[in-house]
Amino acid sequence: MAEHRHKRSLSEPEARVKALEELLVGKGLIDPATIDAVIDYYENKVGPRNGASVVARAWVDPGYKARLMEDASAAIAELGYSGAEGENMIVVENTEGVHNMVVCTLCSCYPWPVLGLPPVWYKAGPYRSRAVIEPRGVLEEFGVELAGDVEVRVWDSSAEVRYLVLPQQPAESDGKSEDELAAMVTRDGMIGTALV
Amino acid sequence: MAEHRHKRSLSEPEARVKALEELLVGKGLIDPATIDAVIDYYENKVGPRNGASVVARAWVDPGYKARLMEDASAAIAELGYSGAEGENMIVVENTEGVHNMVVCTLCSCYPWPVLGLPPVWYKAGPYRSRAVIEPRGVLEEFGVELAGDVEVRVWDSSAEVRYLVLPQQPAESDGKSEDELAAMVTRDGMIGTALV
Amino acid sequence: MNSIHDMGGMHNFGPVNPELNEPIFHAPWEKRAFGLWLLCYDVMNFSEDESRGGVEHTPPDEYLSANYYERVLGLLERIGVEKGTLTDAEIEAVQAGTWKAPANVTLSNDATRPGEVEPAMQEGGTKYRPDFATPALFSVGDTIVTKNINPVTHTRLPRYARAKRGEIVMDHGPYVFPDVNALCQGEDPKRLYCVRFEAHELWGADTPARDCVYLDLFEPYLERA
Amino acid sequence: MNSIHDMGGMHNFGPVNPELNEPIFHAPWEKRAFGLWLLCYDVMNFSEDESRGGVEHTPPDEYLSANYYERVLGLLERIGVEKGTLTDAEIEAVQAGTWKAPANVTLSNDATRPGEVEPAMQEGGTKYRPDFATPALFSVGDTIVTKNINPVTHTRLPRYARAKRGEIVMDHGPYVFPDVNALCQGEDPKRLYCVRFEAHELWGADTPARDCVYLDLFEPYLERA
Repeated sequence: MAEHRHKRSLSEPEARVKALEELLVGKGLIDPATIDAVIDYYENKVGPRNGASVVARAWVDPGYKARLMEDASAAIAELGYSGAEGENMIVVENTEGVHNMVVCTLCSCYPWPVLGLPPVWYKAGPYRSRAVIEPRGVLEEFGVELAGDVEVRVWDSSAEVRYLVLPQQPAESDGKSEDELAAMVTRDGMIGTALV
Repeated sequence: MAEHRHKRSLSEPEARVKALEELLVGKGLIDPATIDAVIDYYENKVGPRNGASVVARAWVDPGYKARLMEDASAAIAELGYSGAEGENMIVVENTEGVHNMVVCTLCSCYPWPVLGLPPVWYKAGPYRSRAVIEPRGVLEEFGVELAGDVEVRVWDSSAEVRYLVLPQQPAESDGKSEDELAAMVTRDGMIGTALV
Repeated sequence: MNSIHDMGGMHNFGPVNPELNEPIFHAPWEKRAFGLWLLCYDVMNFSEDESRGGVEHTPPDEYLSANYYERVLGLLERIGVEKGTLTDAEIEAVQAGTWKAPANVTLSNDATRPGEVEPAMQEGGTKYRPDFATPALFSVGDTIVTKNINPVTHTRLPRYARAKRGEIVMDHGPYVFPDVNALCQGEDPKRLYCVRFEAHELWGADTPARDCVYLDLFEPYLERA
Repeated sequence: MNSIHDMGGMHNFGPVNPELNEPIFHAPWEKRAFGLWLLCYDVMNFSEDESRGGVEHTPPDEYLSANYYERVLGLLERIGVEKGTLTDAEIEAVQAGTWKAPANVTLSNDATRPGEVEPAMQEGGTKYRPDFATPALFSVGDTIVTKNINPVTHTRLPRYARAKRGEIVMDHGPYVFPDVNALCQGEDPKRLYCVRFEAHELWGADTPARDCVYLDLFEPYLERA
């Protein structure tokens, strides 16, 4: 667009973020060590392993699964996961006849306490634009081919309630331990762009 | 978007256009003097003065105006204007109660034989996005304030039929010659973003 | 195709900012791109509908960051390769300065000569096809509803006017149908109507009651209300 | 706001291209931007709804050319000035290397300490407001039609789901209403429903009959069908 709107000339993001931090620290508003702590929390303490342990527990413990489907936030908190960007959770279960898939078309809402921060593709145009209008095409790109009689449910996630997909337990996993099951569960399986 | 799609690395447009011309001329497909002739035609032989003479004629000659409203393409051809991107014309008339304004939201269709090539703003996002949803806001930016009881008709122009606005003749122009009237008519008046 | 070219009704693009005393072209390369474009319709053998469909394929980020003539350049590079007039290798070679024009080439007999430009432009090429007149499904005054279609290919039914009620105000007769012609599947002429939509139908109850939008829409886009 | 952030149903963005072994952050500056963002909610005193509304104001060309954390940076620069935490002059000065921090500044007592991060993140901040329960206008199983609204301000009713019929499948109870809260006009809690839309209602008859989209929508977006 040949627009001539007044806007701040954008220097490189490195310089801009450094400038912002220098200002806010220099004014005594932010402790840089607290920035480190935020980064550490989301790099090292939350991530899809949290969600995987929820899924594995649901697979091995029918009582837990019932509580998870009834009140996901409380059942997830039982395992110690809770908080920002996942205060109000709902779990949707894949079955023989139903495949669930989560997107946020308007921004990139995602259940941080159980999945950590979303991958770049979840936040980018291709996935956000296409998941609601051609979910099967997107799933094919992820290697997921569903029979025509499977109902695809796309959850265009809002900010208020966050969705986690409970994948179907693979038949060949019978008899594995909860830890072994958790290791089989992928992040994409809990977004709904993989089967497990 | 952090996309990693394969696409041609875009050198500067000057280099790209030079490369394209070199290839097509080198293959004997295009005569560079013909490119000059195309540019000359649209820089010097068509433009809003054509449309202005149509408007002025309609103001002074009721018979011409009647033909223009009935079959604009034929009436415009009477004055010698015709051809590419204006083969099928319709003229819409502003009145006390109706203001017309032309846009092409999908690309930038425009009546070349009577107005020449469109200005950058006609082809750019702000006008194309806003003209249909907030025409009065756009008109205000052009300095046109309409009474609330005036009906604003926005013509989202297709490729097939091109629209020209016939502005109301200003009251103070009575008695002027056809040439003087034509000199009063602006390009924006014939797009509908000015009153005359 | 629901790409970024379908801008009607979007917000946040900022003010229109018309340029005072705007030149027809803003750089010499824009002139060359424009001239090449008009001549390439014949040289590369594509239609205006293919041209529009091709520009719509510009990736959205590039569409917004490029100016009009940059989008045209991208179109000519893509369509030139698709049509076999050029190859990617040739484009890369000439941009790298290593392309050698074939020896002893003379100007093709088919190439437009300078003196042919003005008559050709004044002649134009209407897309009106009166011989294909079929009985009109709709009449002036009819209320119609536009279909909710979302083709991945070229269409002239913008998103904001889908599944909306309007009134037929003109019957333009049969025209080349861009949705099919852009795919090189023939002209397939269809009747074109001018349809009036009230602003409150398009944008909701908050919009001025007296405002409206007119759109020329092809018969296959429409259903009886 | 109908800006480019409202991407649902657009074409032409290309393949999803997931990255193998994707790192959580792709550059050190992304980490700093992320950490600053979370802390600035308190420091600059804005809500998540304001944050989302603010990112939506990114000009469309910039929205598409920037990555996620660049958009966050743009938000913090704009909202920091709007809220009075920073000035444009300060940002320019510090970027030019000419800004001098005020002497004798010590860390504010209000500033979050490193040890407070983990408890705060685990606590979070729900937008559920059970005390604001009003009688529900709709019940599970009801058919509704979404309104055709086109506000220039923040809304969570995407364009593709306007003026469409759906079925209420869950009643989540009252939540902070983003359309009002993003404007700093209070929380104004409204009942939030999960609505199921059949794909053929959203995209037309050509789409697979068994597919559907679920959206959480606030009561003011809905009307009885």
